[in-house]
Amino acid sequence: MKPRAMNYVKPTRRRTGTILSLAALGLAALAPNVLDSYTRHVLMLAMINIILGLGLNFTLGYVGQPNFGQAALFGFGAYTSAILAMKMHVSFLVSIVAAGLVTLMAGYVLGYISLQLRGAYFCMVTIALGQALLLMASNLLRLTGGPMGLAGIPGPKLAGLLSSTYSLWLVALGLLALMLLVTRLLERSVMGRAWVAIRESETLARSTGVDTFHYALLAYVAGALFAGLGGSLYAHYVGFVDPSIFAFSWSSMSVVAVVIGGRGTIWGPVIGGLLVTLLPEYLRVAALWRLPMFGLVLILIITFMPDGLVALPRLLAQVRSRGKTGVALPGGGGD
Amino acid sequence: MLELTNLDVFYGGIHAIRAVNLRVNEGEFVALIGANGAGKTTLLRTISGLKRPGRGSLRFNGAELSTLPPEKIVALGISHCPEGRHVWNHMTVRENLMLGAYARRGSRSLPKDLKRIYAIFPKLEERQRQTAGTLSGGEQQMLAVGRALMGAPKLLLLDEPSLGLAPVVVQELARVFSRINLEGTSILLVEQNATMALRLASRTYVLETGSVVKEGTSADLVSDPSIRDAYLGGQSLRTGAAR
Amino acid sequence: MIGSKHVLRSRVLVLALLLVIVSASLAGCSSKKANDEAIKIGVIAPMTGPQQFEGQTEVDAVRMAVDEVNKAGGILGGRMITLVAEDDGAQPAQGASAVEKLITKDKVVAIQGAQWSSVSKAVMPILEKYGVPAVTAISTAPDITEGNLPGKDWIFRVIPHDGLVASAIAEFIKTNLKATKVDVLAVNDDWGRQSTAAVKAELEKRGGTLPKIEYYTGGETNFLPQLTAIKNDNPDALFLVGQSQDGSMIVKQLKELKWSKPVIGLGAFASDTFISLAKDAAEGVYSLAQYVDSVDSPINKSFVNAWKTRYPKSLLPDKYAWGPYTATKVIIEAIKKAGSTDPKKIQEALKSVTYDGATGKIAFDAKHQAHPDVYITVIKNGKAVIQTPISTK
Amino acid sequence: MGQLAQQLLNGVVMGGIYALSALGLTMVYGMMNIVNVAHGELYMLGALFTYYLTSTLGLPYLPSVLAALVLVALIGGAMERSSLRRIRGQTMVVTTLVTLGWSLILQNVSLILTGGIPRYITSPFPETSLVLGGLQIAPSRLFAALAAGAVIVLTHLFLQKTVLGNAMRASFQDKDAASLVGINVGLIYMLTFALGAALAALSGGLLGTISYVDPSMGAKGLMKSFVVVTIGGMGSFIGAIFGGLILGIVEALAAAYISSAYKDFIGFIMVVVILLFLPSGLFGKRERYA
Repeated sequence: MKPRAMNYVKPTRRRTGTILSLAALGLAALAPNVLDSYTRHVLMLAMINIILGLGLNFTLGYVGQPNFGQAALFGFGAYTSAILAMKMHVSFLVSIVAAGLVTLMAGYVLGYISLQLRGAYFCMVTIALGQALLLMASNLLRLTGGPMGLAGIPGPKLAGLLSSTYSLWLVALGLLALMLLVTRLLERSVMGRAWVAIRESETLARSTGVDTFHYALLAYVAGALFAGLGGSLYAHYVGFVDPSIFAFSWSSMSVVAVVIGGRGTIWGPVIGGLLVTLLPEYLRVAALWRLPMFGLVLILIITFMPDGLVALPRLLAQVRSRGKTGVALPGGGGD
Repeated sequence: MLELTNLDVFYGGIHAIRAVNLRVNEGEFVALIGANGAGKTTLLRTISGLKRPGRGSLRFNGAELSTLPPEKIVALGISHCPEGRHVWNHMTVRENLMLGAYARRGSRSLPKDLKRIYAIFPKLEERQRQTAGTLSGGEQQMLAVGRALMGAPKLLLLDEPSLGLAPVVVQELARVFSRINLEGTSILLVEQNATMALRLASRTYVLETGSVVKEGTSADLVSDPSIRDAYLGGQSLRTGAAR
Repeated sequence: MIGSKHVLRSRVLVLALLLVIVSASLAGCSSKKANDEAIKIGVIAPMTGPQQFEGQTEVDAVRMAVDEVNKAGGILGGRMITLVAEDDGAQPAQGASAVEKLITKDKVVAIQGAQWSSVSKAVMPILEKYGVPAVTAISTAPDITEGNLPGKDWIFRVIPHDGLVASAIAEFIKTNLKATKVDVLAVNDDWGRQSTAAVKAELEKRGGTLPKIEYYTGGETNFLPQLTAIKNDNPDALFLVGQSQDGSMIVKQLKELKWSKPVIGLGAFASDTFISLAKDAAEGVYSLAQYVDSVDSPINKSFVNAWKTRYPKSLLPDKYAWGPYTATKVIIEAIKKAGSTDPKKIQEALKSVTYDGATGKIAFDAKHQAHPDVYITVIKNGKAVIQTPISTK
Repeated sequence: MGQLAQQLLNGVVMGGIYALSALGLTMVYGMMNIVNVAHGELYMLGALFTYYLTSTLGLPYLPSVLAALVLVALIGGAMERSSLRRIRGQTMVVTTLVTLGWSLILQNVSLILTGGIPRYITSPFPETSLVLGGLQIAPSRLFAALAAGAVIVLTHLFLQKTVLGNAMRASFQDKDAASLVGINVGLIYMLTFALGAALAALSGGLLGTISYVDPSMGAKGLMKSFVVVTIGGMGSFIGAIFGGLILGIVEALAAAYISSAYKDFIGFIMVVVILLFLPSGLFGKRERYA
C-alpha cells in the first residue's frame, strides 16, 4: 500500500460526502422493498461477509499478518447467539450484544496466543485454532448440539411489525455503516498509525517505542468484535448453525474478500465481500464450471492487482500517465 | 574490450546514468570513483545485466550486452563482485566458490581453479567447510572476490570491495587485485575510497550525479587540485562514515 | 493532489454501487416469464467439494427420473418437466442460497433434497417461508420429521430415518450374530452421531454393551489407531457407520490388522462403489442398507437396467441413486395427484400420495416419513446378498 | 502391551507417510516462501494420473508413478510461469491466495473430467499383512514408509550435493548474487516449484495404493500436511520427518488412550503448544521469520 497522507478534504466536499453516504444508506435501507428475495438473500450474505472482512482487515490489512482464522471468531459469535437464543430464550438484542462481547473476549485469548508468532507460523496457528474449535463444537454435544448443530434459531421482529428478514437487513446495514465509521476513525487514530508502522517494519516500530504486541492484539480484538456480531447475524438469519461454520473455507473466503478488495483500505473489504458473495452465486449459471471460474478470476485479480480492486483507479491513472517518465532528478543515484 | 557509448539508465523516473562513455582495454585496470549516490553501482549493475539500460550501447569484445540476460553476460567472461558482498550465508565457503563457476559448470579445470583461489586466499581454504555466514567481514569479501574469480572472467567488476573493512584487510585485497590484473584479468573497480582506487588503477573515471566529469590516467588525476579537494581531502571523513 | 483521496473514494463508491446495480438487474432480467409448458423441479446436492461423488449420483438419478416421465409424454396433459440442479457444497449457508435461488428465481414447484441433514435443517425454514415442499431421500437425522423444527410441514422423507433402522440392526446383532459386546466406529457428523445413539439405545434394550464408541472425521485416511484400540478391546462384533470411501478404507485396514470378528455397517456397505473400492476386504461384511441393487422386485430390475443403460460407465446404483430417483417420482406423482403446479397443492397431495418403489410402497405418515423396506445384506463373492428384508412400519 | 507396540508401529509407519505427503509443501515454503494451498491438488493429480496410467493404459505401477510425476511437474511449472512469477516478492497472503485459486481450478476441473468416482490404484504388493512378532503391517504401507524415507534422503542430497540443487538454494538466499554467477534465476524458480509439485505427485502415486483416489482427496489431506510441516518447522526436511512421526504416534496414542473423537483436536492443539514454546517449530530456521 502506498501511503496516502492526504487527510485534508475541503469542508464543502466533506459535507457532500456525508450527505451522499446518508442518502446511500437510506436507499439501502429501503432496497428490500424493490429487490427480489433471492437478490435480497444474496446481498444479506454479502453484508455478513463484508462485516467479517472489515474485522479481518485490522490484522490482515493494517497490521499485515496472514490471519486465516477469522472463521474461529465468526463461529464463536454464531454459537454464542444460537446457544443464548435456543437454550436461554433471550431476546435478539441481548443475544447479538452478548455474541459481540463474548467473541471479543475469546478474541483476546486467541489473539494473545496466536500473536506470539508472526508470518507463516501466525498463519498456521490461526488455522489450527479454527480447526480445534471446529472439533470442539463437534464434540461438546450438550452445549453445541455437536455435528447435529442447533436448528430453529429465531430471528428478530423489530418494533413487532417488520419481518424477521427485513429487521435483520436493517440491523446488518446499521452495523455495517457503524463499522465503516469505526474503521475510518481507527485508521486515522494513533492506533491506526501504529498498525501501519508494524506492517511496514515491526522492528522499526518497536525501536521507536511502539508496543507492537499490544497494538496487534487490539487489532485482533477489534476484528473479533466485528466477527462476533457478524456471526450472530448469520445465526439469526440462517436459523441454523453447525460446526462447519468454523471451516477453513469461511476463513479463506474472508481473506480472499479482503485481499481482492484491497488490504488496509476501508472500501476494500466492501468491494471484496460483495465480489466473493455475488460472483459464486451468479456463476451458478456455469454449473460445474463455477468454482474453476471463480478460481481463475481470483488468480487474475491478484496477479494483476496485488493491491486489490480499490487500486484499480490508481492503476488506470498510472497507465494513462505512462510515457511522462524520464524527469531527471539531481543526486538520483542507484545505490 | 568493454565499451560504453552514450549510456543512459533510468531508475523509475530518475535519470541515474547520463550519456556515459567508458572504456576498459584488454588487461587494463580501470577505476571509477565518485560520491555515494553518484550512480556507480547502477553502472556496474547495468554492465552485468541486472539493470536494463535506457539508451546507448554496451559492447564487450564486439558483443552488444544491453539486451542480454545476466547469465549470458557471465558466460561471455564478465564477473561482477557486488557491493555488500552478497555471499550465500547458509552455504559453505566451498559451495559458494564452486557456484562461482556455475556458468562453466562441468569444466575440467574447476579443481585447479579452486586451488588457485585457495592459494590467493589461504584463509578460505582453512574455512572451506564453514557456512559463509560465520565468516568475518573481510573473509566474506575475500569469498565474494574468490567466487567472482571462479567464473574465470576476462573482465572483473569490483563494487566497493573496501567498504567497512579494516585497513589491513584493504591492503591485502589491494595486493590481490594487482596480482589478478598482472595475471591477465582486466578490472573495473568502483570505489569511494579514491586513494586506493587511484593507487591501483592505471586509468580513472570520476562520476558525479550520473555523468562522467573527469577521466584520465590516475597519475594525472592525483595531481588535479579539484580531485584532491573533492575526493582525497575529505577522504578520512567519508571512509569513517561508510555504511 | 488535494482531494485525490476523496476522488478515489467516490470512484470506489461508484464501483460498489455499480456492482450492486448489476447484480440487481441480473437478478431482475432473468426472472422473465418461464415457459408456460414446463414444470420446474429443483434439486440441491453437494456437486463440489468432498461430498461431490454422492451429489453427482443424486443429480444423475433425478435427471433419469425426470427424463423417463418426459419421454412418456409428460404430465398434466403433456407438460414437460425441467430440472434445475444447484450445488449446496454440503454446507448449510450454501444450501440456503441454493434454495432461495431455486424458489424465487427459477420458480420451482418442489425440491428434491437436501442430501446432508444439516443442509436440510437449514433450508426447512426457507421452504416454509415460500410455501414450497421438498422431498429428501438421504437426510436421515430423525428430528427432521420427528422433531419440532421450523418448516417441518414442508419436508417429506422417502428413506427410513436412523431411528427406524436402529432396531433392525440391534436385532440382527443380537439374534443372528449372537453378539453382546459391540464396539462402534462412526463418522463424526450429525448422521454418524445420531444413528450411533439410536443403535446404542436399541442394543442396550436387548442386553448388549457398547464399551468402545469411536468417532472419525469424514475424509480421514488413517483408521489404524481406532481399529487397533478396538481390536485390543476384543468385542464380539463391530458396528460401522460411514460412506463408501471411508468405509472401504476401514475394512481394508481391518484386514491389515487381521480382524476376524463380524462387521456390520450402516451407510454404504452394500453398494457397488463400496465393493469395487474395498475388493476382497469387503467379503463377509454385513450391512443394513435402505437399498441394494440386488433387490428382487420387477420395479427394481427395471430401475437397475435403466441406470445401466443410461450410465454405462458408472457403478451400479446405490441409495444415492435410488433415493433421489424415488423422491423425484414421488414429487411427480404428487403433482399429477394435485392436478396443479401450485406448490401448496403439491404439498397437500404429497401427504396422501402413494408410489410403488423399488423397495416397497412409499406413503407418508402423519410426520411425513415413508416406510419402505430395509435390508440386511452380506457381501459374498463381490456381491451384496440380501439376508432378510425388514419392514420399517 | 501388545496394543501399545502395535499402535507405535502403526504410528511410525503412518508418520513416514505423513512426512512424504508434506515434503513438497515444506520444500516450496522453505525455498520460495510460498504456502502452497494447491499442494493437496498436486498430490491428488499424482494419484489420479497414476491411476489412469495403470488402469487405462495398463502400464506397470512404478513407471506410471514416474510418468505422473513428470506430468504434474509440468503443471507445477506452468502454475509458476503463468501466475506466481508475476507476484514474486509480494507478501505471503497474496501468494497463498493465488495457490488457493489454483487449488479451486485443479480440483474442480479434475472433478468435471473424471466424474469424481473414487478409485484405488491397484497395488503391486500382496494384500496379506506381514506378521512380525505378533504385530501386523501391510506390505504396501511398509513400502510407502520406506519410499518416504528414500525420497526424503534423495531430495536432501539433490539440494545439498548437486550443482542444480546448490543453484536452487543460492537463488532463494540471494537472487542477485545468483544472477551474477550466471544462474538463470527465473528458470530456477520454475524448476523449484515444479520439483515441489513432483514431490507432491510422487507421494500421491505412492499413497494412492493405500488411500482411495478422487478429486477431493487432496483437500482432505491438506490440514494434516499443514500440521506436520508446522510442528517440524516450515522449510525443514528433518522437521517434516519428525513432524510426521509425532503426528502419527500422537494420533495412535490418542485413539488408544484418550478418545478418538479428540484425536485430531489433539493434533491441532499440539501445533499451538509447540509453537508457543518453539516459535518456528522443532527444526525451523529462526532468522528468516524474526
